[in-house]
Order: sequence, then C-alpha cells, then structure tokens
Amino acid sequence: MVLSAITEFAAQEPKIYGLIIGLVAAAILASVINVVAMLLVWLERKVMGDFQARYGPNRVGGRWGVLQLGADAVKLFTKEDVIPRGADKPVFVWAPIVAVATTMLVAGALPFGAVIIDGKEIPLVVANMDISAFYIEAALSIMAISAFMAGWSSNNKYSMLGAFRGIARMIAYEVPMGICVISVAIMAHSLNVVEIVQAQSIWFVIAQPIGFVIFAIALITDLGRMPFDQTEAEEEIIAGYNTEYSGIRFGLLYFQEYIVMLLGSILLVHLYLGGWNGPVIPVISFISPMIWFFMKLIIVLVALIWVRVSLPRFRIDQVTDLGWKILLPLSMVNLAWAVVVGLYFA
Amino acid sequence: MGISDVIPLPVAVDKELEKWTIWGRPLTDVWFTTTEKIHEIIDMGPIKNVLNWGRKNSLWFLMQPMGCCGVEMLVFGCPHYDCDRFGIFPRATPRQVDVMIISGYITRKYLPAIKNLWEQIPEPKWVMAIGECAISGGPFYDSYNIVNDTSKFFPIDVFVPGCPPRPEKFIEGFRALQEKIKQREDKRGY
Amino acid sequence: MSGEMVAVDYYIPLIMFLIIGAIVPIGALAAVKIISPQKSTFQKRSTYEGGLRPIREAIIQYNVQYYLFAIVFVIFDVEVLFLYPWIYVYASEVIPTLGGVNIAVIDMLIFIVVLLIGLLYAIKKEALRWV
Amino acid sequence: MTTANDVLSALQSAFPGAIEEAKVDPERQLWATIKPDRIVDVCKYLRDNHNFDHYSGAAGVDRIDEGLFEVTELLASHGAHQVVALLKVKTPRDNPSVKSLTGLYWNANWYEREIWEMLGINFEGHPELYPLLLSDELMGAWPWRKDYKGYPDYNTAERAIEKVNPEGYTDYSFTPTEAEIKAGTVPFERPKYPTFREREEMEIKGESEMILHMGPQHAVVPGPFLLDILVDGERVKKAFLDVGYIHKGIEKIMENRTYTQGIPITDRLCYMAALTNNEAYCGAVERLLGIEAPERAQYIRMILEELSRIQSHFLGTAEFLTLIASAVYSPFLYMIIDREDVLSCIESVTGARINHSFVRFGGVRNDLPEGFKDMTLDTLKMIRQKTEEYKELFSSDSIYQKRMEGVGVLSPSDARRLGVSGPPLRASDTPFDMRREDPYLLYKDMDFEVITRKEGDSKARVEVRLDEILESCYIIEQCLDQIPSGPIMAEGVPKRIKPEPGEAYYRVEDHRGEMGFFVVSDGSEKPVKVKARGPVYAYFQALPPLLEGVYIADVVAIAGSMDACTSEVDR
Repeated sequence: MVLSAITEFAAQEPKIYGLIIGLVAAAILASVINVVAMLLVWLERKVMGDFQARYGPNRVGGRWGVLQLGADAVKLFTKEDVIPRGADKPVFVWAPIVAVATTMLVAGALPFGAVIIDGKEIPLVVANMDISAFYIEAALSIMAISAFMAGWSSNNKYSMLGAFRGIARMIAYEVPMGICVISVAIMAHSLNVVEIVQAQSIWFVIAQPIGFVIFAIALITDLGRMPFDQTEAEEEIIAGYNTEYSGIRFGLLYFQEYIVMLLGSILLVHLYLGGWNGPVIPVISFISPMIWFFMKLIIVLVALIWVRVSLPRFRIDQVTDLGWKILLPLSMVNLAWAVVVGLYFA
Repeated sequence: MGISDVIPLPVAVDKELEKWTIWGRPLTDVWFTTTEKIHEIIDMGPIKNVLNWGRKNSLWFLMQPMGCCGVEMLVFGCPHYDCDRFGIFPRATPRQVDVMIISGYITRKYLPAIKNLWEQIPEPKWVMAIGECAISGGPFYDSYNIVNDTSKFFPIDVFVPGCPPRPEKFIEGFRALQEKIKQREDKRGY
Repeated sequence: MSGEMVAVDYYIPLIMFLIIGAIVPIGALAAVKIISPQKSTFQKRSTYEGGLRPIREAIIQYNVQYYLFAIVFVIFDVEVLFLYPWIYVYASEVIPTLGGVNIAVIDMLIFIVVLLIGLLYAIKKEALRWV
Repeated sequence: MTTANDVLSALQSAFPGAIEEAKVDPERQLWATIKPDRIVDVCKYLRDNHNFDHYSGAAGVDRIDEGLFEVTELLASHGAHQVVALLKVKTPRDNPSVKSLTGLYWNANWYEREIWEMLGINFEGHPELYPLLLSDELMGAWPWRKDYKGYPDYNTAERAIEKVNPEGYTDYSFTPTEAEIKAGTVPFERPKYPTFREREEMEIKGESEMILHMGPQHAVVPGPFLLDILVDGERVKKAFLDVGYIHKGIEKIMENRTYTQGIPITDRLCYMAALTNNEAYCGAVERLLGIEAPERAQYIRMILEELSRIQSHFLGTAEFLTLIASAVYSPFLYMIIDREDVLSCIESVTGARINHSFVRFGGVRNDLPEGFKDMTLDTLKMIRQKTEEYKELFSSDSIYQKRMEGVGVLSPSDARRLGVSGPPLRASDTPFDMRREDPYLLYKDMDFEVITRKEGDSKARVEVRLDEILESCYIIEQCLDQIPSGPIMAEGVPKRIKPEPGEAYYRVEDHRGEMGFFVVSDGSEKPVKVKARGPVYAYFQALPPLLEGVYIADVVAIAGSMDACTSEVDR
C-alpha cells in the first residue's frame, strides 16, 4: 500500500519525488559506499598478506583486524593539515573534494544489483539514465583531472611528474575504453547499463573476449593499479601526485582510489560479466540477483589485488605505447567484430 | 589559518571574514575560543582515548634507511616480522608519516636534511632512535663527522639499542611507542 | 518507475549526489581543522624534495611534446564521440540497406578505417613518442 | 703468463732510474716506489704494454715521522695476468702535490678527489678537484692527516649551532673543538671551488629543464646519497651524484684502534658483506703477520662467505624488485623469506644476523655447531629450487623483460674503463672474479664456474646474481663434503697484534665485486693506514654516465640493478 502511494506521488510530482529519492539515496549510498570501500582497503591488505605469506593487519579489532581501517581513519583525522607555501592554494584545497564528489557522481548512475519483487526484477539504481554507460565512463575519467589538480597545484616536482603521467595515461586509455563501451552498447542495442545487463543472455565476455581484455586493462589503468601505477610509483617519484598531501587530504585522495576501484569493478561486472544475471535461487529468490552480483564483484576485486601483487610496473612510455599502438587498433577491431556479430543477433 | 584552508573559497573571503563580528567580538576570536573549548573537551578523556587508540594503531613510518639498521628496517616490513600486522607500514614522503626512524649515524652533512625532513612531518609525530649509532654514535662515537648525540636535535620517544637491533627489537620498540601514546607519556603529550 | 520522467529529472538525484559528495570531504576538513594540532612553521610549509631545498620551482614551462599528446587525444576523443549517436541510428530500421547490410554500418566501418589511418600517421610522425 | 718479476724487470729496463726501490712480495704483487715526475709515464707504459687496464684505487698515507705523504696507486689487469702493481709516489708534507692519473684512467677521478679532501694532497691535472665526501665546513681541515686536531671528537652535538640561512632553512655550524683552537688550526684556509649546488645550476640550459633531487631521502636510495637528475620532460639529460651523507671516517677510526678492534669496524663498512670485509681485512693483516689460517678455518670462512653471498644477492635482487615493481610485489617478499633461512644458517655459527665480526687473524672465532651440515644442506636444497623458480619467473614475465632488456647497457670495454667489478662487470662479458683471478682461501681447489652474460644490461646483471647463488650453493656443498677436522686458529698468533713494519694488500671477491684492503704497519699496535677499496665506490662513480639519456623509470632500474650499498661508498 505504501508502495502504491509512493508510486502515485511519483507520478504526480516527479520533480519533488526525484529530489527526495536523490537525497535519501545519496545519503544512504554514500555511507554504504564508504563503508564498503573501507572494507575493500582492509580486504586488500588481508588478501595481499595471504598472497605474500604473512598475516596482514591482525592486532586491532580481533583476529581479522577489521578495525585497522577505523584506526587509520581516526589517525588521519587527527593529523595536522599542511598546505605547502609554494602550493596553488585554491586548487590544492579543491582537488580532494573534486575527487570524492565525482566518485559520487559515478555512484549515482551505477546500478548496485537488483532485487526480485513479485517476480519482477527491480534494479537498485538511483538515476536510471538512457545513456548511463557513457555517463559513467565520462565521470570515471574526471578522477584523472582531480589527480592532475592535486599534482599541479603542489608545486612539487615529483607531484608534477605524477600529474603529467596521470594525464598521459588517462588519455591513452580513454579512447579504447570508450570504444569498448560502444561495442558493448552495440550488442545490447542500448547505452543504459541496466538494459545492457538485461541484454546479456550470453555474457559479453564470451561474445567479445577481446573487448573484455581491453576494457579490463583500461580499467586497471584508470584505477592506477599495479602494472599501471606510474602516477604514484613510490620508487620513482615518491608518492606521485599526492606527495605533498598530508592528513585527511591524503586520506581522501587515497580513499577515493578505493571507491573508484569498487565502482570500476562494478562497471566491469555489469558490462561484461552479466551483472546480476544468474539462475534464480529458489528459497531466497528475493536477493538471488544480489548474491550473484556480489560473487562476481568479489572475484573481480580479488583478481585486481592478485594482479597488483604479481606484476612489475610498466614504464610510462610503454604504457602510452600500449594504449595508442596496440589497444586502440585492437578496440577498433573489436568494434567491427561487435558490429558484425551484433547484426547477426539483430 | 583562515576559512579558505578548509572550504575552497577565495582568500579575499578570509580578509572579509576578519572584519566580521559576533556580539561585538571578531569572528576569528570566536572561532579560536570555540576550537579551544572543543580541545578542552577532547582533553578531558574519553575522546582523547579514542584518538590515541587510532594514533597508536596506525603508525606509518618514513622509509629512510641509513645504515645497518636500514636493512633490518626493510626486513621488519617483510614476512616473518610483518609490521603490517600492527598497522605499521612505510611511506616514502614525510607528509604522510607519523614516525621517523633514525636508523643510523647522522653526519654533519646529513643533519640539516634530516632535520628538514623531521620538520616537514605534520603533527602529531614521533621519532625513534634505532641502533647504537643513532643513540650515541655507536662504534663511530669519536669520529670527526658524526653527530653523536641525536637526542639533542630530535625529541626522541623510544630508544632501541642494538647494533643493529634485530627486527624483533623493532617490533618491541614500536610496542613501547604504542604504550607511550596510549598512556600519553610521549614528549608532546597528545 | 512509472510517471513521466523527462531527461532532466535524472540529473536531480545526481546533483544531490554531488552535493553530498562535496559535503563529506568539506565536513571532514572542517573537523580536522578543529581537532587536529596545528603547529605551522616555515620549514614545515616548505616544499618536500628528498630533504633538501629544491632547485627552481616545479611549475616551469614544460616540454612541448606533452601538448602533442593532448592534441592527439582531443582529436581521437571527439571522433569517438561521433560513434555514440551511431549506436542508436544503427539499431533503427529507418536507415536504408545496401545489399542486405545496414548502410550506417558501412559508413562507420569506413570511418573507423580513416581513424586508423590517422592513428598510423600520428605514430609515424612520432607525435606519440614519450617525452 | 706474466709474473710480477717480469713486469719489474721490464719496468727497470724501460725507465732506468725512475724506480727508487722495488720488491715482489708475495709473488703476484709488485711494490715499487716511483719518482714523482715519472709516475704518469710508468702507468701509461704499464697500461699500454702490460695490460694494466684496471685501476683499482689509490691510497694516501701520512708518514708524519718522515715528513712525507705517500700515494700508492693500485693497478691490476682484467684477466690478462694476475699481477697487482702497487706504485708508490712520495711527496713532501708541506705543499704536497702529485701528478694526476685521470688522463690515463677515467675512474681515478674519485679516488684522487678523496685523497685531496682528506689529506690535502693536490693532484696536478685533475679536472675537477671538488669535495666528495666531506661537507663544505670540514674542507681545509684535512681530517686524515695524523696531526688533525679534530679527532677524537666526543661532543659534536653540543657544539652544534643552529642558525637560519637567508632562505629560511635551518642550517648547522660546528664550533671548533678546544684542541683545534689550542693548536691554532682554525680558521682553516678553505680551497676555492663552486659548491655542488652551484655546479648543478650551471648545467641548466633550457626553459623546460629542471633538476630533480633523488635523495638523500628517497625510496630509490639504499642509504642516504644524493642523485640529482637534470630532466627535460622525463628524459634524463645529465646526472649528478653527491655522496658522503653517511661518511663516518672509518679509515681514520681504524688508524686509532688496535688491529683486533678494527674487525668490528670492517663489519659496518658494508653491512651486507660483513664477512667478506672481515676476510679482506684479516687477510691483509695475516700477510703482515706472516701467518696462515689452518685448513679447517679456511673452509669455515669459505662456507660462511658463500652463505653470506647468497643472502646478499637475495637482498640485492629483492631490493631491485621493489624498485621496478613496488613494495607489494610478492617475489620480493619471497626472497626475503628465503634470505631469512640463509641468515639462520649463518647465525647458528656467528650468533649475529648482519654484523658478524667472525673472522680472526689466523683463523675464525668459533667452530661450526653440531648439525650445521644437515641444516645447511637442507637450506641449500630449498634455495636451489627457489632460485630456479625465480629464474623461470623472470624469464617468462614479459613486463619484466620489457622493462629490463637493453636498459643501462654497459659494453665490455666501457665496463672496464669505468672500473666496475663484480656482477655488473661479469654481466658485460668479462669473466673477472677474484676467486679465480687471485685465488684466496682454498678457492683454487674448488670447482665452480665464473658466471658471465653477453648483454651487459640490467636484466643480465640480475641474472648473473641469480646464477651466482646457484654456484655458491655448489661451492658450499663441496666445502661441506671436504672440510677436514683440526684446529680453527693458527698456532702462535699473539694476543697483542704487532706486525712488523710493512705494507700488505689483499683482495677478495666481495658480493658486489673486488674488495681490497691495503694495510700499512709501522710496528706498533695500531695500523698507520687502512685503506678499503670497495666495489660500490666504483659502481657509484660509473652511475652518472650510465644514466644519461634514459627515462626516470630507467634510472631506478639501472641504479637498482647495480645493487648499491651507500655505507661502503661513504665509509
């Protein structure tokens, strides 16, 4: 009954309804995402420990060390906040805020699974836009801009080199990534992520394996994780673009990387691994899609961590070469493939 | 120290705000007294304990190997000893660390640089002298180039003897520092 | 979700997200300002560079090669943008066919080939050589 | 095969009258005192006609009783023959000056700079006599002179005066000690030269160039040193190296300790190679004393030094991996785990992890414990298996190959010219290994291979190290099979070591290259001069030319593949 009342209200006052839904969902989602991202940091440290024959955090919060991240957060909150004298102050202050705010923009359009009510699949998404795939991809790349803001404004040579590397890397992989999204959209006949998920009777990882590989590589690059972490290559340029950031500002930038990792993995799951698709589990059919979704997500996240601990870092010129000279032509080939196969399906 | 440090507003706003008053008192004064009040509340106990719990369980140290102890510092971060268990791990930039480990001899040439690094660490910060060289000059106590008393330049919280101390001693030193932070007995009384 | 949702309505929740996303870090920064100790000194606010004084500023006139990268990117990114509307056109049945194949497909394949030739030219001219 | 006697007779016939005194002792070492004005000619003759293409270093000795400085040039060959020529040049103590050999040997540069700043001996014809290890404040004090009043110095910290320099940074100056004031040696007359910073700034030409400090604190440095790179974009145009940030004055300290007290100091020379440093120092003193360790002791030394080589190579490779990958790269951590196993083998004998002080004059400190053989054989079996795994991993990792192949290539001729030794030289297709070249201990009885690679790039250097681990395992297994029972100390080694007046040079194959100790005795309890010729010093000098024209990421790969140890450079 309440549900029908809400639907009625939504029909009458779509604008106000959107406003309320937006606020509530944003508040809930923001906290959920933050908590999940914190757990992700913890998961990474633990899983990395397992890969490396050590324990990882295990002293704070019982034997699993779950409160370790809480301690880190409290520590970062009580750190002094230093703005270097030479820094471009407004940009310096803005960079972490832009970074966090834009990740929220991505979160707004990304479906976080679905639930089945009365045999109907309801995707859990706030803004179910027609072009959400395009929008998400665009919003993800704003992250590189915030990294550039951080690096450029610090007036530190390490940061500056990190910023340039970040931009060069982002632009080298943005194009192949975009083309991959187009290829997927062509097969699904839609740019809406929800519809893309629903269109995957065959997972797109099988339908276009090249596209999956390209997208996965480009995604790791966008996230700046291991073989592609040149922007913060500790051994070359100290901490890259966040060299001069301290305390909570660093905390935000650092934390935002994990939020983006989470969101990026979700996007990968949606575009290529069938999202929440999977056989309906009889007894708990209500959350059966969620179970599939989370299983896939965890596998992708652990795979990302696995890649991180087992590959050496590329040199930055090799990264741009890989992007421009190999992945871009390959993604075009993949697009042609998608067109041909897509025609066949159509 | 103005509002433009917190919220990205033009610096001109700062200047403007300085002219504002609340009940006849300048806004900046009000801000400072409020902050002081909050600090007093924090100092009263429970909140401070939570803060110190966070601080003591997240001690990131500056990666700065300086001698024999530097090798043990590296090993301290690796399996078998695994400092990550305690929430301790190395960072390369002083902006993001809490603990500076002086892991070797400080020479006349290096003293200004290391002092500068120490200055660039944001508060709250701690410093540990690890190894005989950092404590007293060690085997090089009479050298012409060694500054043999480190504690004159740095408010050292924990001394870890040994030449070099084994990685277990590093852990012991960090435990001692954690205990100090918890009891609020470190030199700066956080 | 029933009801007439115009495109703009989707963006209202997004703006809410943006606001929440901005409030969180600003709130955190303000909280830090209050609870963290502040002891700003000259040296603390100086630029970090391995512990020594840096030689020259970091913000200098950078190598022009960086800009070439950016320009190549702009060209390709704009052309990728042209592909997006095509997704919809391609699916529609209004477009005439040529020998059983949708003419938009042929158009786009030609476009892709032209793009690839452009890329080859850029590589040949060493516009994509890292600085 | 050329012997020392051949070289001596050839010299005497080529330069009649130029050689003031000469001897051959032991059979492969030629000691000669050359007239100061003929030194360059003699060296040129030796280099061109007798293959003395390896400049090993130079040592300055302060003979205060005779009012003389002596500079001893150490020349050797890269495998053509095994003769070491130690050519001595004398110069008066007031206004000392010697002809520079930089025109003949590229790597004479740093050795001569060091002697200049420490002893105040001027080198005629040296292109850049700038301080290397000392801070500007100590320049002109000539700390290695015997009459230097600033040693011992117990209260440096109390004398430090903090002051703020014009740019706002804190600086320190140290007021002179009372002894210095009493002796009237302050103020010193400081030589005139541009500072390191000024020299760098002169090199900046273009608008888009900048100088990036990598160090003294940086993730790439294994200890504090300053590597400055002049970059345009990310391409390195020129590299500058400033060392001495942890200069401890070990050679001066050892002059003021007894011979036995010197052993723990040699440990700290390079903490990764404590045992070979002990060996080199003790070997030199043993030569002075004329004693030889019993056979069992020599076997024990060999076993431990090879174990130490394994752990050093593991740590070196592991550190290198953190540089090209990151600190979360798993193989790096696996290597540290393996190294811990090797360390516990060593520890069961010496009782220490890093600084062992284990070798004694005429023997070793204690015998192998029970069960050492089984434990070591087990460990070696594991190490072998793991090393094979790493080799397979690196040869199948395409990112690794892409990063390392053709990076930092040292051609064989360049490698010899720049004076590097050890794994980097062997990676450049030069089978130069002291264990073969100048066999010490019982290496001549051992069956092992000198590992070489043709490529000379960073990848080859790491491969050489990994292969050497396997060879070391093989040597240890042989030693454990053959080790006889018997005493571990030579008979008749006095409690108070007082060697006859004389000089000795003894070189061993360190984990990183050729390590030599040059010890001068005057019959008293303390040595007159101890000169440590370390391998990393030579690498470091060769680093800036290697770095020209590479990317910043390659700087890290090249510097890492050299396996540096700052402590030994600075001493």
